[in-house]
Amino acid sequence: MTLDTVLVIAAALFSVGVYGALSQQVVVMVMMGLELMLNGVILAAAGLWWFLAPAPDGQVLLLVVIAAMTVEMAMGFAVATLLNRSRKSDMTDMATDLSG
Amino acid sequence: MSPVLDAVFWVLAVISVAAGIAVFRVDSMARATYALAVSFVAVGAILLLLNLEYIGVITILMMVMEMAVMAIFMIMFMGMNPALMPMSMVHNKVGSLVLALGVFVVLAGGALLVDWPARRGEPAGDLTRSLGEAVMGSKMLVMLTVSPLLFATLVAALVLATPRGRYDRFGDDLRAATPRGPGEQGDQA
Amino acid sequence: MDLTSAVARLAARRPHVLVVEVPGWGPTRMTAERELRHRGWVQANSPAEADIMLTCGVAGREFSEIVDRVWDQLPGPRVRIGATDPDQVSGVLDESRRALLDGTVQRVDAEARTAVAGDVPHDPDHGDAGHGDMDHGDMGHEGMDHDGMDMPMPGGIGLAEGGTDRDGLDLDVLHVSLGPVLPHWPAGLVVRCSLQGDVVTGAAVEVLPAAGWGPDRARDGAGLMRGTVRLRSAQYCDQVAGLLALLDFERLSMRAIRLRDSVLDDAPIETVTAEVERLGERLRRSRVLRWSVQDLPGVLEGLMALLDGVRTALLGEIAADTAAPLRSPAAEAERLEQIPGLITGLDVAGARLVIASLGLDTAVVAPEGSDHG
Amino acid sequence: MAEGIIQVGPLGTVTATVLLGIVAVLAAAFDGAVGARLQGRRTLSGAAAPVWEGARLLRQRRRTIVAADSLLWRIGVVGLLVVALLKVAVVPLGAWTVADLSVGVVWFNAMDVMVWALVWLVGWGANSAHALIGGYRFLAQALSYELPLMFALTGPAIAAGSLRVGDVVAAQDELWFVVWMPVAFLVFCAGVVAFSVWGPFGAAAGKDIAGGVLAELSGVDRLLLLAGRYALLSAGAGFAVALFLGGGSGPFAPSWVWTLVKTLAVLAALVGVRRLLPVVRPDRLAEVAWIVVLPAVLLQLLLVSFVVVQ
Repeated sequence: MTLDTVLVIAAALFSVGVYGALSQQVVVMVMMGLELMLNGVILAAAGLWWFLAPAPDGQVLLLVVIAAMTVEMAMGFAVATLLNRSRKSDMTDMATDLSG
Repeated sequence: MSPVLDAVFWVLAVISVAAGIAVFRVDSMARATYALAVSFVAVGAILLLLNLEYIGVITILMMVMEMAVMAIFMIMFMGMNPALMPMSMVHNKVGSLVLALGVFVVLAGGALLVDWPARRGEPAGDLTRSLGEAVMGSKMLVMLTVSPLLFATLVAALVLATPRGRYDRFGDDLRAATPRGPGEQGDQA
Repeated sequence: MDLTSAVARLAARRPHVLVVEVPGWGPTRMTAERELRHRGWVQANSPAEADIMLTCGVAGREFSEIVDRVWDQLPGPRVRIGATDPDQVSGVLDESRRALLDGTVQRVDAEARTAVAGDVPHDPDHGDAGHGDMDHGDMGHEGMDHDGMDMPMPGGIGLAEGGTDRDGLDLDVLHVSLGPVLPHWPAGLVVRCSLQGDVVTGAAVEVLPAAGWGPDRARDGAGLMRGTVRLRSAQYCDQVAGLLALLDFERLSMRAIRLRDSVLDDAPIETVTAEVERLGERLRRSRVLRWSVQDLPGVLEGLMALLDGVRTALLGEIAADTAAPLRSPAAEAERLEQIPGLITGLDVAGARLVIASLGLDTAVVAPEGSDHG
Repeated sequence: MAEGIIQVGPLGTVTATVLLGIVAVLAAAFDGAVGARLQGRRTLSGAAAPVWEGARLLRQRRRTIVAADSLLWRIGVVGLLVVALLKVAVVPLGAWTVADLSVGVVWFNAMDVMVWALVWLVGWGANSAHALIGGYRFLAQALSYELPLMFALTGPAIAAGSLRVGDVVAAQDELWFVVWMPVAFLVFCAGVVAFSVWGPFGAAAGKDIAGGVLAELSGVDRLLLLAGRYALLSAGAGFAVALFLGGGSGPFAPSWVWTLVKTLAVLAALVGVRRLLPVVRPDRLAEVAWIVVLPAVLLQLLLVSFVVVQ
């Protein structure tokens, strides 16, 4: 386990997430893609922190990423619910216009 | 790093990536969601290897909880049978794949090619305590920003997702003894 | 081989029995329950849990088919027995235990099942009516055929369809039958529910008839019970116990069950009424009980009315009125018709409590092929 | 590493597993005995129930169900036992512990969140409406109990100034935390009962839905799930002893004896509560949990923080 390997794994997770976020049609699946990207970010941040500068403050960044994930999920669920209620649809393709 | 821990790391790394890929490959929404949960648990375990005990355990805790709830949303909102049904709900598959591969090449190439500097500083003896001190000390402003943000998210999400306010449930003067359920008589008034 | 038989002997010490009651055979079922309790055997909640299936009474055609399907869901080793009279119960239970231990019988049964399973690839209707597995019968899923996708259906199961729901979320509708084989459930009752999540959005009610009048009906069919009013009283008591058991309030439900058994055992009326009094006081005082059914109108009142029925019926005995009238079939049919209106909008837990608090008597429903409406 | 805490090696892990098994069987025997008394049978015949039930389920066949998601189903079934074991790993027995994690309290919490996923998977995998309703019920219940439980765990951690279970035990040398954190203790115990799908919080396995998540389980699968429930109760009782009841402290006997005695006492209370109280429907629970219990625990935390700062 070196910094390089950790970062490569993180890059792989991030890329899988990119694929999911771009290719999926369903809102919740897109959210799963975003989650996976953030998963990669967490791993990369942790690797960089441990192998480069293990100062106490660095961990705060990870907490912030986790908090960001929570916010993303909560809003994602809310938007998915709203979309479902108003459009009877959970597809991103059908929610491209701005009309209610 | 001992060879045992190294092996553990590789196993976890493979699990996390494989589970991540499985998310978009399996046919069942329940399986997709829990594959993502497995990916998170594996990354959480890698964090434990990196001595980030608190963050690692918190990641596992939060993500399993989140995926348990997410599974419900998946089943509620996906316009498909949640059973083991072959499903293909993608658009622009090839483009996404190319782009994702490109991202991987750039990031992984960068990670391997960049000449990373030597390690500066030593980790504190008790990382969890040092994290707590950072949060409550020098980095307090960060947390002060994050907490109202989380609160605002809660409120905003509720406003977005709930079609009815408490006046709908408890009557005009909030006097009703028991809240009216959604869709019950008088709900639309 | 010795180990196997040793395990089998231990296993047969405490078999789980799935008791199926046919409308009209309440006394047989109550006797069976008491017998199980004395033996320390366990009453199963679902066919998957059971080793023995005991059918009390003679089921009509449709009911029999369902019972057959439930029988298929017993994992085995398994034994199927029936009793049509309270006196038979003890005997058939002894017999069932012997059959459960009989290696040859069980082997033959297991082999027969494998053979059948090999012939019929899949039974898509897999036990749906029995104890309410998902009814995937709705094959009309035009809405899903977009993009020319022709999706294979795993196990031949169709897709659930969406439908308007109370939260406006267009959730999938599941069609689930509650009953007729369900613990603490009126005999033969089937409530076909449309569920979204676990909220009942629609229901249709039916009682699956027996193949003939039960032994506790007068042979003239005039709506009179055979024997004493004790059975009537015990039945009320049984319904009190059932409602408490649904709440999993075991300390009190067990008291009601013991009371029921003492009624059946011809305990002196004073003893019984005193215990009814005490139990009623206990129930009235229980704040946790009141709180837990607070949001379900009529449940607590129904429970108290049922408890009152225990005493009222017994007072009839004092008046030497040995043939207590049953409820009229018409009145019972009316109560059945109310059920959909009462349970729509409740979740399954609430619906079960409401139905239990009605104290239905399905025994008055005419059996198959009889002229009495 | 906390003072006086000895981490034991692989052999200790085996011992912990065996011990958890014994305690769980005792819990099942106690439950059977109470049930037998209530039914008016001999207590001893009830106490033997786990043996007979175990033999019965070992003999019974497993079921295969059309279109069941067997993989997820089996993960859920086996998972509860595994999670209970992982919980016990941070519970000290006297001076010994399998893993003296610096974040032991959070670890326990993370493991009980795992139960969310596992119970739902058991309900989901069976492809049966009753089981699925059971799974949904559990998640609805989890949303009510988890937050109070988390805050109840926070109390002892604040008082001890550490998330290490060994430190929490050591901090109770003079006064057990249960004395000045009664609310947190009670809420924690309720949380244990809730994540074990037990008694008043057993709606997910309720009689009204033919056993709910248990409805379709037979044979070894059922045995594992039932054992998992008792193991979760046992692990929770053990953790309550470490967090609130001073761990192994006590006169005359060695500390491991005291840990066991206290654990069994708490466990008996948790098991017994099943017969005393009716089941709480999750929608009824939500109101109480968020409006009454959560503020009560927060007040308790405020009190604890005051005392610690003083």
